[in-house]
This record gives sequence, structure tokens and C-alpha cells, in this order.
Amino acid sequence: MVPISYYLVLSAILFACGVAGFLIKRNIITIFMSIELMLNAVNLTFVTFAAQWQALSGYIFVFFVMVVAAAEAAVGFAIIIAVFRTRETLNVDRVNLLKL
Amino acid sequence: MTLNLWLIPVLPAAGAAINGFFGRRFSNKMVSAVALASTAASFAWALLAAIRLLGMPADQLPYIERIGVWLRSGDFVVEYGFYLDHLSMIMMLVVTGVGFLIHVYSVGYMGHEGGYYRFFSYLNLFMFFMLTLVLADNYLLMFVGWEGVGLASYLLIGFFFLRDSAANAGKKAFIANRVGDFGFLIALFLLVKHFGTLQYTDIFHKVAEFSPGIESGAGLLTAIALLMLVGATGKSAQIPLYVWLPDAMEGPTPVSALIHAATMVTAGVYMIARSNAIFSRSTTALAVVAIIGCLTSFFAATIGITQTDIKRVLAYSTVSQLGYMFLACGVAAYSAGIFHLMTHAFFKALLFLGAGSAIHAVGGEQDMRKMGGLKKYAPYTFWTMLIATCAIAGIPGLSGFFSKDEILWQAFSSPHGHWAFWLLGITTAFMTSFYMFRLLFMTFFNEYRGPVAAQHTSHEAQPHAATASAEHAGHTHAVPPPAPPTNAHDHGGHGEPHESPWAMVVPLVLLAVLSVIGGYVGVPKALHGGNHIEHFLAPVMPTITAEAAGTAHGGAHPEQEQSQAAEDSSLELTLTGVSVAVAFAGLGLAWLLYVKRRDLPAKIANSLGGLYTAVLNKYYVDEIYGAAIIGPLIAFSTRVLWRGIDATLIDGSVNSGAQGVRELGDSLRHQQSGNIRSYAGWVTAGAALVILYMVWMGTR
Amino acid sequence: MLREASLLLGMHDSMNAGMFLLVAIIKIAITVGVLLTIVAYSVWLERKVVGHMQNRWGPTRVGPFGLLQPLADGIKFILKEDLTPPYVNRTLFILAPMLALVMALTSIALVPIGPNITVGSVTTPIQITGVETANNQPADIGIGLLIILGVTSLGVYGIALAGWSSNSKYSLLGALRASAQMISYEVALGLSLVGVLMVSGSFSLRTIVERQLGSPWHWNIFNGGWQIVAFFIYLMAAFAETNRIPFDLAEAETELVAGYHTEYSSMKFAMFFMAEYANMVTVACLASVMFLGGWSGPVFGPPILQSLLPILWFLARVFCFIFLYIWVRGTLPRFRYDQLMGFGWKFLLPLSIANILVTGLIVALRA
Amino acid sequence: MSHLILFLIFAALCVGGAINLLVQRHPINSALSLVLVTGSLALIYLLLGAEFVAAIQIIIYAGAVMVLFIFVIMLLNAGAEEETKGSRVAILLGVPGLILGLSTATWVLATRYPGPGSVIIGQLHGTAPGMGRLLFRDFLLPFEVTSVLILIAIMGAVVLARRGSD
Repeated sequence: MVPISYYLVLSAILFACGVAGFLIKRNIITIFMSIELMLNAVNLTFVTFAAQWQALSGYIFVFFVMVVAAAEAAVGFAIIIAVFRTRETLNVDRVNLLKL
Repeated sequence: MTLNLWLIPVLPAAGAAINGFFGRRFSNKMVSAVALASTAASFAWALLAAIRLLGMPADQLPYIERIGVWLRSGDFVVEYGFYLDHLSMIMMLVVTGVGFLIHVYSVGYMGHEGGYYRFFSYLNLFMFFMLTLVLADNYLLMFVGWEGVGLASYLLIGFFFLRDSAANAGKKAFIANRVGDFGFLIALFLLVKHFGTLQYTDIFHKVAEFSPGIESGAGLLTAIALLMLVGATGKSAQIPLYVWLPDAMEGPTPVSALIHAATMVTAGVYMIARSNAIFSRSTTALAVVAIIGCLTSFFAATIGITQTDIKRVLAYSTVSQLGYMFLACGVAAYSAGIFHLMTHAFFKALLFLGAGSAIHAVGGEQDMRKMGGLKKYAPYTFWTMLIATCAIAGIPGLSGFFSKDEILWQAFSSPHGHWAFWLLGITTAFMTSFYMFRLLFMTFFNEYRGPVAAQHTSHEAQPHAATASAEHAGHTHAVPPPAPPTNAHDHGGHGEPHESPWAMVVPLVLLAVLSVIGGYVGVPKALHGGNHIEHFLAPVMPTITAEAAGTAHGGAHPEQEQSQAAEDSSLELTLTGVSVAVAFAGLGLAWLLYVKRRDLPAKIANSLGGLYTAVLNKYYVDEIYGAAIIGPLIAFSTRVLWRGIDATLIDGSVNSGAQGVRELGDSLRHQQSGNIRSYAGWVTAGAALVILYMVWMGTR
Repeated sequence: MLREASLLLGMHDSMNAGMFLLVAIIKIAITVGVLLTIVAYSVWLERKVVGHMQNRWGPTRVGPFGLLQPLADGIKFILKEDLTPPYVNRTLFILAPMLALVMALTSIALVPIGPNITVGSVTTPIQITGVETANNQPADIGIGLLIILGVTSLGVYGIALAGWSSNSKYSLLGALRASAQMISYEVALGLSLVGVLMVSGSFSLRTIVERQLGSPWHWNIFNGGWQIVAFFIYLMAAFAETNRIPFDLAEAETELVAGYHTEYSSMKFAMFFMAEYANMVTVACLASVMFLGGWSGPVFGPPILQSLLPILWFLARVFCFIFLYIWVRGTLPRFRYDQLMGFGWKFLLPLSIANILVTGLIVALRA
Repeated sequence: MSHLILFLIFAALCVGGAINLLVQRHPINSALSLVLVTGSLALIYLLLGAEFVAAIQIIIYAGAVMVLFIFVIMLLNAGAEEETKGSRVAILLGVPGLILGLSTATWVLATRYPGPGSVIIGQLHGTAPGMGRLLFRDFLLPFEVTSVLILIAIMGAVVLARRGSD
């Protein structure tokens, strides 16, 4: 029998890894992956609590999160491609013109 | 049955709107067509309404036409509607009629000016507001018209706004009127406070319910009346607020004729007459009105004697005539006041138009010393001017004679009257006849003293030279040998003085006719005429005889009335004789000084010395005002309000705030590095703080 | 421990854990063996059929009718030198074919091939993931179809990684085409199956088949008179999913030498080869399960025959399907890439959505 | 017991994949490790009894989204990521904040949810019919809204990625 807290801690660790990726990675695609990782961590918490309270609505939320993630992936990649087309780079440190 | 009174003001408004919005694209003919059509239609409808009103049975009067509710707050309701009784009927007819004639005149007079459509749009606008003022059925709507005519007068005085003097005159008029309107407004507040309504009928009934004893509510009524009087002095140019009217002569002459002689300036008189129910209840107020009117008339007349600018002379005479009307109202002889108002509208409008025609004749010159001998150049103008002068001077048989005599007689005889009033009045009458004939002689008699080839591109010597028509451009290269003006309306390109076009002459003639016959509606009983106008106005305002002789019209004590009437008439006859004598004396003196011995006036002026210069400079009233009121006001506004409060306090706080925000932004700006990861760092730190806070909240 | 594991794998309490695991392993072994054989001989079949279509003989040398040709090929693949070009990403280069093959083989595990079979004292459904419930009723994973779709969709990684890791433009282009094409046609494939799911109302493949047992009119392809549309959508999407002509743009010989497996040789190449054919088999199985009534067919004769006939019917369907594949390959030319995408997105997708709508209407009216 | 073991295995896979995602220089390796994470997460869902969620996790994440990632990586031919000196803020502010938040959250979760909660595959409750019933009855409106969202996302992607104005 696995305590529910294990799952939650696991999701916390995954989420932290996502945030860390966002902080330290320079490739915009990798950063995007880190976002997906965070979303997955959140899904894990949803599923965990759904399993604990025997409530299906948690799964519904997971479903919606996935849908949003897919949509975000589509738009995000379109943006990445547009940026790459103009800036010829995927390094976010080089894409920093939006400032005063 | 409905008279559709609303049409009467709305028609000129429509004209104003059309000309104002689209006039720029119209041709001059089109513009004048619109303006004249709207005014004429309004006049025609007014006539129709008047006839149908006379057909009404007395119990239906006053005829009130309610349009709807304007504003409603709590139980205080103001409707807008129109109120037609004999008083407003006379005013309405005068305004529309004279207004129409002056429109016709303006077509000829303004023909060469720039902003033609603008002029007529303003003129129609004025008509609209004036009719609103006259026909309003409550004080608030009247106040709307009151302010509106002020606005129109401001616009028209400053019509040649490129000229500083005109613009300043406009402002002066506006501000002086503001002072008066302030009083009027407070009077309205008092009315709302104590009567809870502004409808004429309700107020008059409530006032009538006061016990006849003057004491009850006398203080209140006196206050209201005096505040109204302040407003009236502003609008009708009485002491102390008369100073704007002479400067208002900067406007085009038709404007001076219409607004500053015939109609607008009489609004004050109309207002007092309309509120006679209130005024009659307060002897104090009546006395003040009478004194102010009396002094104003005398005072302005003295100034008028010395002026040399033809329009200024007329302006001061207007002030003094208005003073007469106030005197009449002051002695509770409202009908006499209205009577004089009517006749004065006729002949003073005629005088102004004639003066305008004379100015037109000499191509823009306004100084009488540079005129003269126009009799042979502009015969129509001369004869009409002669009639008008006789009328105002009180030569028997003309309109001015009857009305002015009526006022003088009432000032002497009415229970509110006093012999001093009569004395000042008769002196004023003498001076009036003197300076009017002086004007006539200086302008039309002797030889022409002006420059032959007039360099003016237009009458007002205003800088619209570019817009002047080819005719006036013709003035500049004119041939010196003057040809006698064969055809009066020929407006040809020679520098000679010349008669004005028909468009200007016809109104002169019509007004002349009116100034002659206008008086016969009010021939006093003493001259074996039934004082029609007095009876006519009786339902609106109680006549003095009625008050004095109890129920005179009821004919309760015929023989008493007979005797009363008999002695009255004998006394009245003698006074009439005196005034006639005075009028002719003025005529004679003027003839002596300005036709026979033309060196005398200078001598007299020198002998008088300081007094003369003082009078010539209008008693330095403007200067005194400037020093006493305007100067300190400007100083206060500049030092305290502007430099102190506005610049230092408000601007300072705003600017310093903006400065601080900018500096803060400058320091924070560098955090926006454009690097996503640093933003992520901020977000992470913030999220960590939020988590800590929530945990802390949860754990304690 | 062992017991818990077998419980996790879906064993029922009434069974002996050891026996359960044994049975499972045996089933896996048999299935894989049969599958690989089918794969090998479908290659032979293809060469034969295409040969005859092109007026050739096809393989004849090795054994009668060249029946031993697949064996020879296998030996050749094993014995050939396995060369790895330089400048490739080694790990992925090696990982890719394994991935492809593993995914291809995994998906077969969920396909129900037949009803229960009884060997001695043991009775078990003919399906690797199938278990027997308490009342001797065969059951399988409730979401078998979804798992199959997931696994097949994972198959694309093999191709994509192969193309990318072998660091050659032909491979890369092939991989790009393959991944885009597979993602696009997965949509149509899944949506075409939705209609069937609505009709039969379950994700469990076994349940779906049991719903259409009986006369051919119970088959989903006829059921409701509409799913035939879904069937054709599925057919085309399946061709694209398996990178077969006319959709084999990932390995278009004429344009990209051999597409994503240009750089591969010997056994790795063989893995891709097997993966492709295994996928064909899987798709064929899925088609027969979803549309063609699975193992339904006349059952007669002695008990042993009775338990084997359903497998026969099932394999017959699969054979027909594979023959269809070969037939089409021998007949149709290859699409252009934009035509491929346009066909997938602008024709198949709307059609499948329309199919879902109509099916929903029919189901609603029927209920 | 074996349940715990399985969980630990898959959890280890998850964490390992996540950390690998961080340390790998080349995006495609990161992508593959993310695939690993999603796959093992699916299995963990299965351990939690959410079979449907597990399936769509595989199909959507591993099967579609991650393939899209690899597709884009290959399309843009993204090389190993270069060493640019990033923002000090991210390091000085982000990492401490991250560690702080993680430790706090972990502590709270570990101390606040001690209750044993788990399921065995025998009693699945995240089944497709239940999900469907919930999704198309109670959550119908959100479902439709997400479909609209997807549509808009597709159009936006097309507009963004289309080359210039042609």
C-alpha cells in the first residue's frame, strides 16, 4: 500500500524539475518541454487526489489539462517556428529584444 | 384650440441651424433667402396667433401652451411651455416685426462683409432666443432665453472678431451681463425656495394669496424684486451695469439696431412688467427701480450730449430711453413702460438703421464731425431720420411724444410717483431733444466734411478687406469729380456719399411710418383719446388709475371717476404743454449751436472745462470700474489663483508625482531585460513566497 | 510476491499463480512465433504475387515455389556485416529499430484471436492479455483498443529516431515525412474507429467481437448499414500508418534512396522490415476485430477442431487483408506528399467526422 | 508490497527522466527522456487505477505531443544547446526560490497526507464509461469550450506558421 503522500511528493519533485528546466535551459524547445513536465506533474496530483477521494472529476480535470496542453503545443510550436524563421536561433538568451 | 406657438421660436432656430451648418456652401442670396423666409414665417405666424388670441374669450387668458415636462426633481417640476397674453403678444409682434425689417435691411447692409452666412445665422439665433424669452411660461425657460440672447449679442458684438476692440466689447458685454444674471439667478432660487415653482401662473397666484398688507412677505418679495432688478439692470444697461452698451456699438449697425436698441435691451423692462405682481407688492423695490431708471436716463443723456461718434450718441440715448421705461415701471405704470418700449423699438431701430445708412453713405465713417450735408446725398435716409428724431424728441403728433408724456405724467401723478422724478424726466427730455437734433444737424446739414475718396473697403473699417465685394474695391480707385447721386439705390463705385440700396431704404420707410402712427394706440384721455394700450394691457397688469380710483373699470362711482378724470386731465394737459415746450427748446438750441453759430460749442466746452472733459469721457466710469473692481480682481487671480494655487499647488503636485513615478520606472526598467529566464526567476521567487505564506497561514 | 505480481497482471484468485504465469508465457511464445512466421511468409507472398502481377515468377529457386526464401533471407540478414556509418548518433541509431519492432510486436498482445481454448485442465482465452473471470467467462483489458492505438502511435518513434540519428538528409527527410504522416493519419484512423465504438459500446476488443458473432450481418461493417464508410476510412488510414504504397513516402525509393532506413544494414534493417510487416498484421487483426466480426464463423466437428476453427477464420481474414495490401501495392502509384496531406486532412478527416455524426444519429434512433 | 515496488520503479524512472531532461545538452535527448517520463507516469496512473487516463496519457503525450516535439526538433535541425551566459536573476533568485518552494511543499505534503491511499487493478474506477458519463453530462459545457479552444489553437497555429503573405 503506497501512501498518497508519495505520489504528491513525486509530483512536487517533477514540478520542481520542470521549473528548474525553465530556469537553466537555454534551448526554447527544451524550455517548452519543461512546461509539459510541469503540466504532467499537476496531472499526477489530480489523479492522485481523484484516486484518494474516489472522485472521477479529478480525471476530467486531467483530461482538460491534456487538451489545453495539446493546444498549447500546437500554438507554441507555431510561435517557435516563426521566431526561428526570423531570428535564426533557438536560444532564448538571444531572443531578448522585447525590452526597454 | 391650439395656436402652435412653438412654431414662432422654432422657425428662426431652423433658419439659424440651416445657415450655421450649411451656409458656408450657400451663395449669399441663398443665405439671405433662408434667413428672411424663416423670420417672415415666424412674423406671419405671430400675427396669426395674435389675431386668434384677440378672438379668444377673456376667461381663456392667458393662453398657455404646455409642451411637456422639462425637469422634475421631487415635487419641484419645471414644464416647458408657451405663455401668450397681451403683454407677450406685444413683445412678440415687436420682436418678429422689427426683427424681420432689420433682417431685410441687413441683406443690403452686410452685402459686402465676410462671414455673411455667419451673421444671419447669429441673427436668427438671436430671434429664437428672444422669442423664447418673451413667450416662456416660466422663469426658468425665460432665463434660458435670457442667457441665449446674451450669447447671441456676444457673438454679434464680436462679429468682426479680428478686431481687438470688437472682441473686447463682446467680452465686456458678456461679463457685465453675467453680473446681472447672477442676481436674476438668485432671485429664481428664492422663488423656488419659497414658492416651490417657477411657473408664472402659480407664482402670481401665490403672491396674490399674500394678505394685501405689504408687511407679510414684503421682505422676501422686496429681495426677489431687487435681485430681479439687478438682472434687469444688467440686460437693459441701467446704472451701474450700463457700461457695456456703448461699447457694444462695435457690432454691425443692424445688430445695434435690433439687439441693442429695439429688443434685447428691453428684456429687463419686459421682465419687470411680467413680474409686476411681485414688484407691486414692494414699494421699496418700486422706488429703487424708479430712482435707478430716473438717474440712468438723466446721466446717459448728459453723456450723449458730448459724444461725437454717431452710434455712441444713439447708444447713450438708448440707455436713457431705457431709463424712462424703468421709471415707468418704477412708478407702477407698467403699461406706460411697455408703450414706450414699443414706440422706442420703432424709432430707435429707425434711428440706428438711418445712422447705419448714413455710415454706409460716407463709406464707413462714424464720426459725425466728418459727416454733414448728407441731406442732399441721401434724401430717404434724411427724411426718415428726421421723423425718427422728432419722434424721440417728443415733437407732438409722433409716437415718442405720446409714450414719453404718458411716462412723465405717471411719474408725476401715480401714487408711487414723485415730482422729482418728473423734474429729472423733463430735463432729460430737453437734453434728449437737444442731442438728437445735434446729431441730425451735424450729420445731414451744412456741407460734407468727409474725405471724398473713401479708402474704406467696408463700413466698419474692419480687416475683412479681402472679402469686400468688387463694388467697394471700386472705392479705392475712384474719380475725384463728384457726380450728384441721381438714383438713390445706385451703389456705384465713386467715393461720394451716396444713398443706400432699396433693401436698406424700404425698412427705413416702413419703420418711419410705424414711428409716426405707433403712438396713436396710446393717446391719453387728456387728449380725448381712449388710452387703448392701457386698457389693452389691463388684464395683464393692473393700471394705476384702477388702483388709485378703486374699481374704475367696474364703474362703481361714475361721478367720482368723472371728477377724478377731469382734474387729472387738466393737470396732464399742462404737463404736456411743458414737455412740448422743452422739446422745441432743445430743437432750437441745437439749431442755434450747430447750424447758426457753429463756433459756439467749442467756446462753451472751453468755458465748462473740467466738467466738459469729464462728461466727454463718460465721467470716467469705465476707469473707475477698472480701478475699483477689475484691477484688484485681475491682481488676485494672477497672484493667488494662478501663480499660487494653480501653478504652484496643483501643477506642482501633479508634476512632482509624475516625476517620482518616472524615476521609479527608470530604476525598475532595468529589470525588464527581455530575458525570459530572468522573468521565470522572478515568477519562481514570487511563487515560493506565496507557498510560504499559505503554509504559514495553514500551519498557525 | 509472485502472487501479487500475477494479481497485478489480472489473475483471478481462483487460479494458481504459477500456472497463470506459465500459461501467460506459453501464450506469448506461441503468438510471437506465429506472428514472425506470418511476417516472413507475407514477405514471400508479396514477392510472389507482385511477381505474377508483373508477369514474373518471383522467388522460385530456394525450395519448392521458393518456399524457403524467407529462411534464406533471414540467414542472409544475420550473416551480413552490420556496419554503422560514422557521424551517427550511436545510441539512437541502435535504439531506433528495436523500438520499432518492439512496438509492432507489443500491439499484437491485445488482439483477441479466439474464444476460450481448453488444454488439459487449463481453460484460457486465446489472447495474451485475456484472463478468465470467476464464472469461466473470458475477459480482457477494458481499454484494449486505446492501448493498441497508443502503442502503434509510439511506433513512429522508431522511424523518426532512425531517420534523425543516421545523420543523412535522405533519412531525415524520410523520418520527417513519416512522423508527420503518421500523426496526421492517426487522427483519421482513431475517428474512423469511433463509429464502431459507438455501435458496440465498449473499448474491450473481446467485447466488440462478441457483439458481432453470428451471421455476417452482425459484423460492424454491415451493422447499421453505415460502418462500411468507416471501414474504408480505416483502410486508407491503415495504409498510411504502415507506410505502405500508395502512402510509402517515408521510404520512397525514387526520391529518398530508402527513406529513413537508408543507412541501415543487416539485422537492424531486418528489424525495420519485420516491424513494417508486423504492423501490417496488427492492422489487419484490428480490422477484422473491429469490422469483420473477428473469429466469427461456422464451427463444427470434433472439440479440438471446434476450438481451432475460430483461429482459422480469424487468420483467413488477416490473410485476405494482407493480400489486399499486396494487391494495392502492385497496382497503385505513389502519392505526392502534398496530395497525401491534403487527402488525410481535407478528405478523410471530414468524412470520418460525418461518419461519427451519422452513426450517432443511427444509434440514437435505434435506442 | 509489489505495488510499492512498482511505484518505486516507475517513480525512479520519472525522476530519472526528468533529471536527464535537465542535464542533456541535446534537445532530442531531453525529448526522449520526457517521453520516458510521460510513459512511466501513465503506468503510475494505472497503479492509481485510472486506466482511461493512462491510455490517453500515452496516446496524447507520448503519441502526439512528444512526436510533435521530435518533429519540430528535426525540422529546425536543433543542435546541442550553446553556452550563453544567462541571466543572473534566474540563478540568484530563481534557484533559491525553487529549492525553498520545493522543500516547503514536500514537507507539507509529507506531513499533511500520511493517510494510506492506494488502489489495486482489481477495482478500477477511472473507467471509460464513468469518464464518458461525467464528461458528456456534468462537464458538457467545458468539454464544448475546450473543443472551441482546440479549433482556435489550430487556426492560430496555421496563421502563425504560414510563411509570410502568399
